[in-house]
Amino acid sequence: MDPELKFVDIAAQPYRQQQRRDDLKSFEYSYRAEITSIYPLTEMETLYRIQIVDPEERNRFVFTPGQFLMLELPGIDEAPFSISSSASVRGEVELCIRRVGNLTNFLPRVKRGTHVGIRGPFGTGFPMKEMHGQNVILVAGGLGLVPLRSPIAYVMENRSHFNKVNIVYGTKTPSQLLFTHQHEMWRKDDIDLNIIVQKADRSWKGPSGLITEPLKEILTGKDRDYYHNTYAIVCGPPVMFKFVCNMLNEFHIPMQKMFVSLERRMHCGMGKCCRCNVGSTYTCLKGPVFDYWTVMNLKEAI
Amino acid sequence: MIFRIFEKEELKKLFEVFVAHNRVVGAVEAGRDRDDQPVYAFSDVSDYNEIKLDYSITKLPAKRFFLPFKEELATFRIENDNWTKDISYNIDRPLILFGLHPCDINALNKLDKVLLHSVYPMPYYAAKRKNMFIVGMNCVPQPSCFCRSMGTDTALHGFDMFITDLGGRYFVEILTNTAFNFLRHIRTMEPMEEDHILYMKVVEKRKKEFTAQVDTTDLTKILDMEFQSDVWKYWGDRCLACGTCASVCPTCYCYGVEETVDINLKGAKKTKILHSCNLIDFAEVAGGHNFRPERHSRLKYRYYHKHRGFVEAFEESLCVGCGRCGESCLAGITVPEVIESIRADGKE
Amino acid sequence: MDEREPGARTYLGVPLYRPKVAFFEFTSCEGCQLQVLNKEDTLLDFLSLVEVVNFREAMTEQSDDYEIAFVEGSITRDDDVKRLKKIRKNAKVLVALGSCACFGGVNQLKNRFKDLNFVKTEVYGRHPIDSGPVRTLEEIVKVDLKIYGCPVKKEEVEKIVLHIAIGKSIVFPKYPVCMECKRNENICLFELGEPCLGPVTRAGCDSWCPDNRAGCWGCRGPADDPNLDQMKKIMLEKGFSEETLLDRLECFGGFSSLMKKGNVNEKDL
Amino acid sequence: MKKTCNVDIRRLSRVEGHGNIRIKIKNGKLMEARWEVVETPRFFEAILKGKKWDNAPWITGRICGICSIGHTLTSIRAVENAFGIIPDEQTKKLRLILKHMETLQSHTLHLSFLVLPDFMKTGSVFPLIKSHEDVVLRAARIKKLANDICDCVGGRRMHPTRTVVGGFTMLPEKEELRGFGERLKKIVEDLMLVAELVRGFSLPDFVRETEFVSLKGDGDYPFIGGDLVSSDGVRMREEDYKKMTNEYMTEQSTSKWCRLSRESFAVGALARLNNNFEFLHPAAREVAGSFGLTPVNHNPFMNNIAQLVECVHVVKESTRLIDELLDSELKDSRQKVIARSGIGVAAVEVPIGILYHSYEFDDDGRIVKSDCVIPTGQNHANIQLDLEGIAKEYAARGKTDMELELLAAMLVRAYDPCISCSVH
Ligand SMILES: Cc1cc2nc3c(=O)[nH]c(=O)nc-3n(C[C@H](O)[C@H](O)[C@H](O)COP(=O)(O)OP(=O)(O)OC[C@H]3O[C@@H](n4cnc5c(N)ncnc54)[C@H](O)[C@@H]3O)c2cc1C
Ligand code: SF4
Ligand code: SF4
Ligand code: SF4
Repeated sequence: MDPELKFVDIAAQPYRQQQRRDDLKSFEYSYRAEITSIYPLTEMETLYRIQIVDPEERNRFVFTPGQFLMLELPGIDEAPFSISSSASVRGEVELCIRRVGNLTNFLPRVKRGTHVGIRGPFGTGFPMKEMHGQNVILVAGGLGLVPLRSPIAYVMENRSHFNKVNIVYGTKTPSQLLFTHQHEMWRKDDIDLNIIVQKADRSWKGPSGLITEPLKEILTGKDRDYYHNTYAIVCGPPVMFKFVCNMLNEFHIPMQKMFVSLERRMHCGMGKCCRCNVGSTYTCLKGPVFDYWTVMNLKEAI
Repeated sequence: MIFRIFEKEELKKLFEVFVAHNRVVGAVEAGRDRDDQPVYAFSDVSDYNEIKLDYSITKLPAKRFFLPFKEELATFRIENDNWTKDISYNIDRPLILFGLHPCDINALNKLDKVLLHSVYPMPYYAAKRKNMFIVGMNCVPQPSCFCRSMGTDTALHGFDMFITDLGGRYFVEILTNTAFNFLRHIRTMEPMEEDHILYMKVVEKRKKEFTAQVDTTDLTKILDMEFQSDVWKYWGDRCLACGTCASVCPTCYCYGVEETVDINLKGAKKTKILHSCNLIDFAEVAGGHNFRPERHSRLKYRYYHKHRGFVEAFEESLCVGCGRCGESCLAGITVPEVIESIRADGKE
Repeated sequence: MDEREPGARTYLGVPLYRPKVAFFEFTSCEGCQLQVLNKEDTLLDFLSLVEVVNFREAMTEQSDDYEIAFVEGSITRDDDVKRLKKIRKNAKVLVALGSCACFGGVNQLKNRFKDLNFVKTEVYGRHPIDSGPVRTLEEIVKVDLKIYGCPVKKEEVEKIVLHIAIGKSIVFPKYPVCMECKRNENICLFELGEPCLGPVTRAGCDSWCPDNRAGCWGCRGPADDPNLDQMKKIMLEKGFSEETLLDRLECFGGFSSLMKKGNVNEKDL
Repeated sequence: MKKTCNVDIRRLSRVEGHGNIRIKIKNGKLMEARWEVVETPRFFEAILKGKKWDNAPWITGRICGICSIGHTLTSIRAVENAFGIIPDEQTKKLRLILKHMETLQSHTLHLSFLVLPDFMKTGSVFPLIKSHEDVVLRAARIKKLANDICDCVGGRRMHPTRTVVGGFTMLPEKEELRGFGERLKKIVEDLMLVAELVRGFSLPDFVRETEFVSLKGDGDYPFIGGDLVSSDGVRMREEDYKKMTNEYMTEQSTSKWCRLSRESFAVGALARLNNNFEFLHPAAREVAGSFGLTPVNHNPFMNNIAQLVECVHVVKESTRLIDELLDSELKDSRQKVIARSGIGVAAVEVPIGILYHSYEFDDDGRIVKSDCVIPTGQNHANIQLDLEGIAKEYAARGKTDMELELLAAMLVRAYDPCISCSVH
């Protein structure tokens, strides 16, 4: 009969580390992580290697290719970035970040050893296991190669589980090409790598044109069996993946086997801030990886 | 469910029990408008006379007590180029919401679905929600209320006790043990048969007082079919893109996050600020690309989220029909009119 | 911006930029400069972020060696033009401080007269006086950054200076004042029977005037994509005249690019 | 002994607005002493033409950033006088508190941030932050209190928002007032410490007889409205301000000049004090006494001391006003405004001196004619004559350029001129 209500103190409840999703406190919980290496790739993009500081937490941090995390520099900003490294390495991720705004312009100025906060991983990933025994075509336009690097790593690590693997990669100019130091390595793993630029310069020896051109070459003349047993992962600007997916569709690759990654504004990564909604679907929860059939059914997706 | 009856003057006593030991929030008069009509707002109260039991509707919902317009998600201490993060859920004592109308209770129930019961619960909301004792109270329908169409004119759960004015005495539904214990501090009676009859009469009478309506039949599909409709442009031309509708809505929860550094460089803050999907930069991303640059596309999105997307996810709409948005909108854009126009356009 | 003085203050390991700043004023009430000194709580912290080398209103020393010039006021005379161009040459970053500098402020109200000689004789009779039409800084030199408001809000000035020091980008709200007004839980002025430009004016003042139950006069200029047609309809609907709307829209000059200039003949008055 | 001097100050610093000082002394003979105002005019009187009455306080407040509260209140009073609106006691008290706090804010800014460096031998207050932190922090504390009260009562410390024709849009909470009352009581101690510091400075002992113009108190030290007086015995009603100011143009200034019984007169703290000494709060009078300041004092540098005395006065008075308000019930008493044709004049003592606004309205409440006479405008002629006087005196004594330059600058600064205001 005490007329004073009891205060329920959520903050005082223990943090149940195993089940992040059931734990109220995981919402704003960030792993303290250290930037262990900063590697400039191009004028605009830098590769950061980031390692979770606490060994136990490092062990616990797992993700699937295609997922993203929220990176925070206190007082500066927090923003979503795709994880661009192999999912088999625990507690350490690589992010390839383009300088476009507040946080992304500040990051290149910090020193190795700086601590950042990371929350995640969030969102859906590419269903790599489902692709076992199948052919895979990975199509990347521009910065789209960044989220593709994780499935590429998976394919390489599990090369025997896949049949034919193609990467088609295009940028505007040769100077924008990312991860050039790794291209040879991919090829050595029996991955067919096609690179094309829109505008060649004098140093450029490869082909130039639209990304759909090499893609068409790859797809043309294959048998029905190939088309039915091929998965495609497509990342890049919306116009590009629209053309690419249309072409894949023409060759009767099932829409449910094509995957794209959408990009929207995000502030939480947890389906709360609503900023990433496409139509009324949360990109951060149902995406960023969607199969193309779902995208076709989303209003205002492309 | 347990029911009780008590005499009018007991309510004051109950209030005094509440207030003597707890923080109480209720509807008060915040000012008078140009026609000398009272303007109501939820506010901390300590004096029973301040509370307006017969308030029509508050301009703003009790939002700031569960979804503050601005809230610190975290503070950082910055020292020697390193940082430590402190998190507080910004509440330190329970709160009694006294006299919440059914629409506002239902609004909380809807918010619970996203903010409490979805994959990632939001602790800032949960902390407040778990420390909230709700005394519901029946309302007099206003001309702008269309809650009946949204099925939110009565509250079935989401409160601790719910009081209905039967004229001379109060009829109370008791949902929680805490509420039951509180009621022990005043004199209550078991309701008699005639009390139940009277209660039914009051309910029946109130039901007839609702005037505004929205036809929600097949609304999700109609919205999909009319996605390209020019009617949206008509409303978009009127919209001021000022965000008022979302600010006054008891169920709108979108937000943005801002990080700031203290001027002495010794600390930093991460602040959550409620946003509105009608604002121009809602879907703008770095580099300047805007996924919804036109006013009408944003206005449309608001209706999509509330009346289609939410239905898809939770089988109910994210609108309780309180009519606040329409009342506060300077351009006079109201939910019933918008939905009616979309529906009419489909029929053409 | 370059970084200097190794061993200077840092934020998360990134060296702070401590710019040499100068304050200048042209035709204005000098209120915006005063605002800079006006927030006593944080004044010392604020001053530690910059090196003030020129501030006539507060100091005697002067120097042409500055990187950021905060310029208050509008331009009305030829020698103003010369002085402003010199400031532009010296400064790496030129900041227009306040509505006079950004839009002409209340001063530009005289531009609404078709005949500016009338304006002169009205005040000075036949005594000769050197003064031309009121111009904004931007009409004469390149402006890198604008701080809106009459007066400017010190919090905003502080934030901007802090961002320059740290190297964070500077962004202003794009939406209108109503949003902040609702956040501050005000009763809408239209409800109280007063006119307000909040629905079309750029936020960032934290609804300074409506918080005090005074309608907005649009001192910060238009929000992105303001719906002026609807604003006009609302004003008329709520019983205010077009004149009331015009008074407010033209008061600080922020909306002048959306309206036609020189609309008044003195004979009509 | 140096007999030839050349002072040429362009855009005098640590004053509001733009003014130049030029002094030429050749072989001990004064050739030229000039106080020039080069401020660009803004034509407020023309701007107001054709505007509805409600624009006037909002626009004219922008004449000056330092005394925007003074301008706003003067403008409001002029409109109210024209429309026959008489504010009630509560409104009057609140306006007076606002007025007092502007005085405290402005005087403190002037004394501690603009004048102090002259006596501390620095170019600005900035180096003092390090060397005399306590002095700067104390001044900041006083200024902050004054500003906080203005924020609360007027809505904003600069270009106030709550002050409107007919009353206030919003009233302070009693809780807030109570807090300010406490802080005001405590701040007296700080003021006394400022006084102690100032007592250590030696003010230049320059005396030139002149006429002092101010409002005349009716039992109290006057700030808003009332009769106009001069120390030469002129007394006039508010409406007849033009006969008190007699504005005229001169070629050395974009501001108009004024005169009354003599070639020039002075307004401001010293003028108010000279004309109303008996109405000062006893505590303020005591401070005046400790500086040997009694009426009629003719040393322009004493204006700085008069400001200090007024600071004590307004703090004491505001404390009393707040107590009175706390004892009454605060109620919304904003009056409806019904415009009508007519002329309204208002005289208000702003920190720098007496300020006049006058408007003539047509039937719809549109401004047909307006006139603002600014205190600094009234002081210009007096500044010029003082400058001549001081130059002559010091020419004879053979000062160096530097010394004379500093002295001349200090003289002008002592008037706390609001130059852009005077060229509104
Ligand atoms: C799922 C996902 C994965 C991404 N992966 C990468 C990546 O691997 N590499 C990369 O360089 N960029 C990536 N981006 C884009 C990246 O998030 C933006 O470039 C970044 O937010 C810009 O932040 P800023 O502070 O520099 O820019 P500002 O414009 O200053 O941004 C301010 C705030 O707006 C929001 N915001 C702005 N633009 C975006 C955007 N495009 N997406 C989401 N939020 C935004 C953020 O919350 C940010 O904190 C990804 C975006 C998403 C949604
Ligand atoms: S959308 Fe409008 S009617 Fe529906 S809950 Fe929100 S404010 Fe009320
Ligand atoms: S008072 Fe003004 S700013 Fe506030 S909601 Fe109303 S119109 Fe918008
Ligand atoms: S409310 Fe309007 S007039 Fe007032 S400060 Fe803000 S933008 Fe300026």
